[in-house]
Amino acid sequence: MRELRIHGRGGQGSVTAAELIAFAAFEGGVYAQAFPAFGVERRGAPVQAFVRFSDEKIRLRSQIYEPDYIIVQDPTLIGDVDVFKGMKAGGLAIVNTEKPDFDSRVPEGVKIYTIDATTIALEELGVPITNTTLMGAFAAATGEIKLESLEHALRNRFSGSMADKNVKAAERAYNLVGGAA
Amino acid sequence: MLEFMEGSHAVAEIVKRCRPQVIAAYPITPQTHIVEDLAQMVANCEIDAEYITVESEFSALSACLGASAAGSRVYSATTSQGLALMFEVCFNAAGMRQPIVMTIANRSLGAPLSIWNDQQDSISLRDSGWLQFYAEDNQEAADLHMIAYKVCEDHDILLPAFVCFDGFILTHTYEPVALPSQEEVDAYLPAFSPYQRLDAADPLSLGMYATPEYYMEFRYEVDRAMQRAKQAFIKAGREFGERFGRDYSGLVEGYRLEDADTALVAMGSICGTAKDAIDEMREHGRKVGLLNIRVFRPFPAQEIADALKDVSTVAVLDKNISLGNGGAVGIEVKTALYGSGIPVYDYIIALGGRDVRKRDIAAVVDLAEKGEGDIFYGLRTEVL
Amino acid sequence: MALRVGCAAAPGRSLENKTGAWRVFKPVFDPENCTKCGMCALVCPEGCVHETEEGTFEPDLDYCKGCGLCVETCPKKSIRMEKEEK
Amino acid sequence: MAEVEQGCELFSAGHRACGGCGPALAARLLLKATGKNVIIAAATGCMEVFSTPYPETAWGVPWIHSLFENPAAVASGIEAALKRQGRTEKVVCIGGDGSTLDIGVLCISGAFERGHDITYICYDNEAYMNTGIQRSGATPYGASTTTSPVGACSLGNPRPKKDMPAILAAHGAPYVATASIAYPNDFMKKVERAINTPGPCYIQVHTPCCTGWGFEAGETLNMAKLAIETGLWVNYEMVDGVVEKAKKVSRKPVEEYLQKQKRFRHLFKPARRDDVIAQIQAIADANAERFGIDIKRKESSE
Repeated sequence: MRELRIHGRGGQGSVTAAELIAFAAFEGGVYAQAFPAFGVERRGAPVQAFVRFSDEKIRLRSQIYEPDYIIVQDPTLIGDVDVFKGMKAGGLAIVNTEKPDFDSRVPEGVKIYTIDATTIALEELGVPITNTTLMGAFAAATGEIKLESLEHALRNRFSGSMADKNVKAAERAYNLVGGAA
Repeated sequence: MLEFMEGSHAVAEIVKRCRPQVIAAYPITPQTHIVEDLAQMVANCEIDAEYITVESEFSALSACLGASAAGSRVYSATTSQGLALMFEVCFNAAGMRQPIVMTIANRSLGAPLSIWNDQQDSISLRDSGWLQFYAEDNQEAADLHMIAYKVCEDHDILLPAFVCFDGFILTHTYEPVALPSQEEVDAYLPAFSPYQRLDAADPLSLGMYATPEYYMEFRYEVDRAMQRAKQAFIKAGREFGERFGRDYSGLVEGYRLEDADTALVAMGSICGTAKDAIDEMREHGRKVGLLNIRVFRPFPAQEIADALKDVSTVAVLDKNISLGNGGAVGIEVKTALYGSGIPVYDYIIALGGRDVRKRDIAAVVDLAEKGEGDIFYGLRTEVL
Repeated sequence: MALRVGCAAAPGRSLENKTGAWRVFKPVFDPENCTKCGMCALVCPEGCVHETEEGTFEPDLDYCKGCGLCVETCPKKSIRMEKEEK
Repeated sequence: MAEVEQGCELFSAGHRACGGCGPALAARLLLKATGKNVIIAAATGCMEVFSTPYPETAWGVPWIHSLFENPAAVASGIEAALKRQGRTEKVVCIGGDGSTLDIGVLCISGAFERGHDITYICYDNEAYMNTGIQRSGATPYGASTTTSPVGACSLGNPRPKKDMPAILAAHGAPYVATASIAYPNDFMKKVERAINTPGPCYIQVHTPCCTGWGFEAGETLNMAKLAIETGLWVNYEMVDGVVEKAKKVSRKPVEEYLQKQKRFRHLFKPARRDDVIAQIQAIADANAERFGIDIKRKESSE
């Protein structure tokens, strides 16, 4: 079983990201589970969402403390929250930042992928909502979900031009990170 | 066929396929997604039902009672404070023998205010005359609604039921669920056939008051119907298994109990985490098993005694507390095992949404095997 | 008698309870003076004042509680209360 | 114009109301007006207790009792079910003033706001009679009850009646009326109008209680009539929130009404309380002004 923890802020779509990543994984033939850190957080407050991937039925219901993967939706979170807490050695972190020279308290053995998802989201969607962009990066970095499954998940959630734009944002991130991976 | 969806949506989908004619509900976290989904289905004409946007939970259940008495299949959902506000109607609906099915998205009760999960709400209504079923996962949560209608509407039963599933932990979790088609649900659950109904063509007075000459006998009859509900559940659960391949003929369900020395006893989603923890403990040679109480009312005392007769230690995980006397499930399991000589230790755990990890389950087993129990597990003593 | 599920009963069962025994005074109707207006029957809380074949009215003493509302209501004062001989 | 069909009483004799019971008469008249095609949702209260000790029901139409404060919600469910089933019965709630003006307001407000096609009848006997004459929101100013008793520092109930008809009219109820058992045909006509008006309708019917108010059983209707003749009770109809008809009277002084009831005895004995009587007279005067009911003001010397 592999585990993903998504760090974001209220309103950035972290819960939707967890749901869509899990849906894409399920579409790809994996048993998946997605759930939010249940809270009363309002817009702007740090939030978490979780995804598990397994080849068997998932029974475990605890939150995720030792993730294989993390996604950090907002670089300002790194000062607020210990986003790397408990990460497994060999884990992967996808961090939205415009500073490719990103440097922080990264644990030993954790591989970092940085991507300027905010700029991509602004260019493709016109709003700084980075969740779908980061899904593309996650797909490329981890291989847990296929790009076509992700596209299917996005088209299932969004319709019309919104779907096209989100797919495009995810693809751009996928190609960028895929090139780096 | 498995589909990937939120627990609340799975429940709403299956409720839709159970064809209630009247839905009355009041929004409360974490039940909201269920009733929002149903309201949308009504708005889309996907379901042939009246959705009454009542002004309180008290009225939600009162409206369900009226609609049920008028001969319609009804549905509601609530949790926590909302269920507490329904307290009076709960007793009334059971005494009036209305087969209402209501989802409980289990949540703690204030004070202090908490929106998070435990099972204090439904367990506090254990004496109200409602059947109580607890789901371990979202598949079971969906399936138990069909079984609940079937059992409740049986003319030998005629009692209401709570289908309980853990708030947030299940309601807000997305996972794969297999939902029977409308045709399959219809074949399993025929149209509602009321035992009696308010009808100008055949008038009757329903819900009269009883003097001391009659009251006890009415209560006796409700209790007898409760007792009969055990067999009705087993039958409905078996038929469900035959049709859909998921067997629910057990009021309780054992996991790796056959050769277990220590048995955990629990209800709801914590059983999933416990099963994973048990597998790990088994890898280290620890003979641990689990008894999942699926049906808490009627209480399967004999089934529990039979299932646990060969273990040497029992550890009950109680997501509730009967303040002043420990956890409600623990108290009842002790009663069920009275005279067996098997020690039963109770652990008040995970109140108000405190997360439970595999290592917590293992720690409880350690405590029980050391003979330390009847405690709050995981108290943060540093804040006391 | 088996209890009926839901504390339910068929209509009219209250007729088994003969409330006439509650009475101290009974109404005595004078058909000679009656204008057949029917007010006595209309206002009886028991609904136990019935029209006769002649169109006048008489109480069903099985149920009459002797309240005297009919006496007070009768515009012709053709009903009077009388101490009941039991 | 009494239309008594022998053997067709839908509210049977044998019920256990006090002799001379105003609410029992209201129940009888109600069913005369509705006929058989009705479902009644009743509140806990005096009427429920005197008419349905198991198994001796007085009700000849479908009747349901659940709780004290919920008949409007129960009726909402019944109405929804009937709609779904394509049935035609009218849905009528009946509750006392305690149930209606106090504990049940939430459910009534919800049902009226949602616009269910129900008629709510409040039989107003101006206190909690079932439990032993405690004050309610409908108890009139100055009345002594067991929870607003007269004492060294109390002159009885310190507040005037709550204006429930106005509250429900403010919900947008298409038809709101007051009635009195002193005028049975008027009450029955109003019931017929209410049940045939789509949407939530309300009738508050004044039903004196000889036991609770302290007068002789035979005086029930006289007391109801005096309440109207003094202006302390006004019979009126409101259509879409506008008062259309109010019964005009040649008003009598309120003390003619007050002095006949034990609940107001402290206003006359041991010493006459002209100040309080004047306050009650002012309530009647305000009613008369508000509803324009005066035909000709009588002199108070009578």
